[in-house]
Amino acid sequence: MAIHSVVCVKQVPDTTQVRIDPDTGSLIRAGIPSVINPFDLHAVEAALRLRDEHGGTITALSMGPPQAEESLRKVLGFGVDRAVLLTDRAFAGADTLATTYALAAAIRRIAADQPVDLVICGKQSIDGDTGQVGPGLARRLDLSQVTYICELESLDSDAGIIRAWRQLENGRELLEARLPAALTITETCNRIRYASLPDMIAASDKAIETWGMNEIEVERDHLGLKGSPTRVSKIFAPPVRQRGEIIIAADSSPAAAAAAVMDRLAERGITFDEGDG
Amino acid sequence: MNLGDRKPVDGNFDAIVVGGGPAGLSATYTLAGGGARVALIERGDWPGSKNMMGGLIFSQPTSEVVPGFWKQAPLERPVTRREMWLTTGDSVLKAAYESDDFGAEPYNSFTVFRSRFDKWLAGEARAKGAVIITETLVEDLLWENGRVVGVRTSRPEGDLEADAVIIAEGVNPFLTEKAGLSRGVKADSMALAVKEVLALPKEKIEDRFNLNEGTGAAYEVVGEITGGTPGTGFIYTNKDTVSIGVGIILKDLVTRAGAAYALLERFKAQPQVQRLIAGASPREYTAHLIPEGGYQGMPRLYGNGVLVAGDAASMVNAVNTEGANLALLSGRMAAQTVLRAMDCGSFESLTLSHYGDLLNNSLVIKDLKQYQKVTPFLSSHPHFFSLYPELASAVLKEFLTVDSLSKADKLHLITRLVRSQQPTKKLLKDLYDTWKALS
Amino acid sequence: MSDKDKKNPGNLPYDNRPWIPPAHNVTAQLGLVKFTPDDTSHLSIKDKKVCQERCRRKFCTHSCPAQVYRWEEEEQSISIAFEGCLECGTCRSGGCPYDNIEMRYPRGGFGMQYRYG
Amino acid sequence: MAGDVWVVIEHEGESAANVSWELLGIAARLAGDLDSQPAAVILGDGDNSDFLTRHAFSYGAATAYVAGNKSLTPFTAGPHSQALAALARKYNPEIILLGATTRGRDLASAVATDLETGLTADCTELEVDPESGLLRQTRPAFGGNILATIITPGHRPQMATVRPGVFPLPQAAAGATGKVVASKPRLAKEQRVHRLQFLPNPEEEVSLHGADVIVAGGRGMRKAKNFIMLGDLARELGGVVGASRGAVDAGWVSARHQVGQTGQTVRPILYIAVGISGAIQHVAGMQNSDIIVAINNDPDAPIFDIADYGIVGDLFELVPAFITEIRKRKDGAGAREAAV
Repeated sequence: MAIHSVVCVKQVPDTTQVRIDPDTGSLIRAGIPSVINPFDLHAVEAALRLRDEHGGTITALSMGPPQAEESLRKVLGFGVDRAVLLTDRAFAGADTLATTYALAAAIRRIAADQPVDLVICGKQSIDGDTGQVGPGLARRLDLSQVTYICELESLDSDAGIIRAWRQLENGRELLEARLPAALTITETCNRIRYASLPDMIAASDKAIETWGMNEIEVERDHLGLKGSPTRVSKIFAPPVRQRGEIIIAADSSPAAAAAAVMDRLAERGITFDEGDG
Repeated sequence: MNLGDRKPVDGNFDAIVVGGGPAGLSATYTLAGGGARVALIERGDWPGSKNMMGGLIFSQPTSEVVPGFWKQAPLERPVTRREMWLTTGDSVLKAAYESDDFGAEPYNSFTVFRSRFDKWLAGEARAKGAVIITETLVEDLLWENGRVVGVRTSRPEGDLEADAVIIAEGVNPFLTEKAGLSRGVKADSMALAVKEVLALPKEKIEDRFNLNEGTGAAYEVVGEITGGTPGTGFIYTNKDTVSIGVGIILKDLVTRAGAAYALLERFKAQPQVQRLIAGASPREYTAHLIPEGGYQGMPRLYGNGVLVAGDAASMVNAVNTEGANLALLSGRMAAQTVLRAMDCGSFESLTLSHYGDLLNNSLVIKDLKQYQKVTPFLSSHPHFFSLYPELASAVLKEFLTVDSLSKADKLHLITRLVRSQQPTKKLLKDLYDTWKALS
Repeated sequence: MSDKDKKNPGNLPYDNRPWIPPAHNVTAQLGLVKFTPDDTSHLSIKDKKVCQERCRRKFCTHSCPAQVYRWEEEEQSISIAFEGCLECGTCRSGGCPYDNIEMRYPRGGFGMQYRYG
Repeated sequence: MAGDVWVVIEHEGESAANVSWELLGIAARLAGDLDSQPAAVILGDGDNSDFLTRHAFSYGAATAYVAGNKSLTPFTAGPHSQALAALARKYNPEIILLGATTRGRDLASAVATDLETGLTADCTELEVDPESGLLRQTRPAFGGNILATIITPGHRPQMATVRPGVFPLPQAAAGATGKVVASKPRLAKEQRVHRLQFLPNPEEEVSLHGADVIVAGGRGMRKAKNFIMLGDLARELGGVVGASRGAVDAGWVSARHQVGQTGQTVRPILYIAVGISGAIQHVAGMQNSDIIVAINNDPDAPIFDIADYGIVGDLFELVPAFITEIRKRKDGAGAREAAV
């Protein structure tokens, strides 16, 4: 049985490049490039591997401003079959609850064309860092929920069963889930492939479907900021620790510098002279 | 060449352009605009992400490629004042040319960030129908019967064929060498430029550089930019950042076992400079080579099925910071040549020699030929600008105004200008020497 | 370019005093650039012996604007921190006067990324 | 009186995650401000809840909601979210807190969706706004570059997850008791997700979380081999080796060692940052350490801005110097003991 996967991808500011203005303490957003959320690329890869093995199709779905088309085009370059961009001013300001509301409606429409077996997301986005969209979609669409997958063990497409390992703090567990399922994928789950040139060329001509709120079945009140229970009440720079004592090793010697620091630690009650402690 | 098991992708491309810098993008835009099916292959995440320049683009050549570009392109500031600082030892001689005309259409020049400008230009090329392939390194050329027929990339199934390949790979001419066109790279013809982008509030920039709101300044510093070391420095104003950098001939750098960033630190610490950038916080550090071999350093510019444009073709006017201009224009001419070749149905060297004709008749080559005679800097004439300020202004205006006149034509113009003011013999000599050095 | 020229581009009068480490370092500056390093290095030393026996000054440790190269006294070799390479090409264009550094570009999509440029 | 402040106790049999007890401490504070009660929620098969209930009371819970059903063991998100949502609908808590662990985040997201309420992940600070009575939930955003305070004005419960190690473990009061509210939720017999196997982490795994001393290396280490000397130093100090994202990305150490926004948040007594420039992503994960020592050859490295003691110098000289110095001190102490 061929598998139809919907992969959710988000275009995010590259937070590794975000800087704080030391004078104003504000976020420097200017010039921060937008990238595909890196975890979502692992989700795409997971879908591609399942398709390699079992056949089927992959639909990429994103919600964001029109520029998010860039990310979808990159995903198409990996050989994804179809791409849908949810874009509408009504979606703006959505928290994760309002986001999953709109995404779920879009997935229902995609499923109307072709039944969906898997909804695959990255474990979290690097800008929001919440990890709430995958589980949220599982609940809204009544899918089996398997999150933080570190290894996809097997898929029995005929029986409609998927097995996956997920990483916990104290170990890892193997879960078995009935399809349709919602999966979230961690970076250790796979290595992202190097897309082939023909796929990349083909992607540049492929159409990206753009849906607004009128293209999906939604109520205006549940969308965007209006449909979001949370509000950001304040944004501020993290408090900074005070700069301490700086020792220039070249002024004395490495040994003297090390001894000086060990003395300071001893003054604060931290010693390591109790044998092999 | 035996392609082995790798079956080249037949994307039915008329042309492949290697490299998403000013030369490659100008070529791609022109080809797509001319109805060719063209693929641009760029190794960075987006065209521009690997690119670096001081930060000045000129209106005239850019609008030859994209008319009225200033209406949409991501620009920093239109430059209304250019200053030239001549430094010898502790002293600095400054000459400024300021024009409000430069702040209005069609403008003279803008400060830009390559990473953003090139991304925009790639978008324009895509809108014209070009295929833009990023994150893909071209490793080699494909040959058939002594003719370039495509490129080999590092991607799976990564061979791609086309009738013509325009190499716009930038200053490190890997492919140009593989095409057998390069004459090799010499340390005395390469300059290393390092630059920092420093954040400074708009108002501070306008105040310190004495600018009207929204307009910009470009300072070129030549001579001994730091104690005893020859090099060039530059300071450009952007919207809310200042670009500051130094360039030094690699040979000089290596001979002295020096470090370019150390030079930049010393340049920044000079009181004249420090005043401008005090309190600014760093945003980016970049390094790039500039091919300063000029006309002498140019490779063969075309072969069977292949053309070379921009930095890869050593098309840089070292003194006047005009690499991007020449890149844009040469890329455009390479594209025009390919469009013509498409009409003829032949992509042999003979047909592509049209590229050479276009270049030779343009200011690109005229200027580069002029620069063959460049002598080391005009430190022997430090009095020039101070003695003849009015003339200096006129000279600077002509020198700094980039238009379709080649530098040789301008020399005539300036000579007439100077004569009309009944100069002394000495002045003429000074002027002439200065021109030899500056142009 | 003849073989002789290649080994000694520009016929430099070398400063061949013993190596001293660079006085400045560019760690903070490099922190402003985004790097996506590939698994393998795109830079390599062609012949270790040249670094050990011919190049006293260790020119690359000074000429490289990203301080990719560092002389490891203990191992008597140049170590290459290719992850922080700015891909300028200095090392292949005379930055190593012995032309002893092999430089390629990293695979597409890897290496440095400028957001201003 | 406002509804209770709930903490969902994450457990595997009788063994609970420390973060759950950490949260009871903060729940008690919030409940105090709201004039309500802290409560523990224990979802399981109902067999071994006594032990957990006792612990919950000792860490400050006034009430323990114990829901027992075979489908709740082992943990899977589906039945747990159904059971928790049902309890919340019935008892209307003001706030529900969970650990920001794999399971905690998994469960919280599902329940918040079911209850159509707001959820704030990975909070580092929680407080009650004295005027509105709203829970002010502060969390890092944009890769730790900024902190955002989130509120949930019109929906209840207000839900948050909190990273382990952010709040201290409260003092346990042995013998404390409270009210037990037991229930047997009705859940579908056929569950769609089953756990087939659990493999605990190997014993020798590095455990950054809970380590008293962490010696962490960054890009300045230059190569994998050089992490050996960090291991030596860590051993001398009775600590473990950590790493910045740069060192992990370069492949010098495994991701398990990674400290920072995308790695682990740690709060050791002593954190030694070696060759780490101090990018915000890293700092976000270690700034709560008691004492930070930084070794870097760049005097302008941002790590020095947060270090209690910074040494500007060559780490390849300084790390061996530290090892020598510590050994010398141990020998000195050993000699003194021998003399006594």
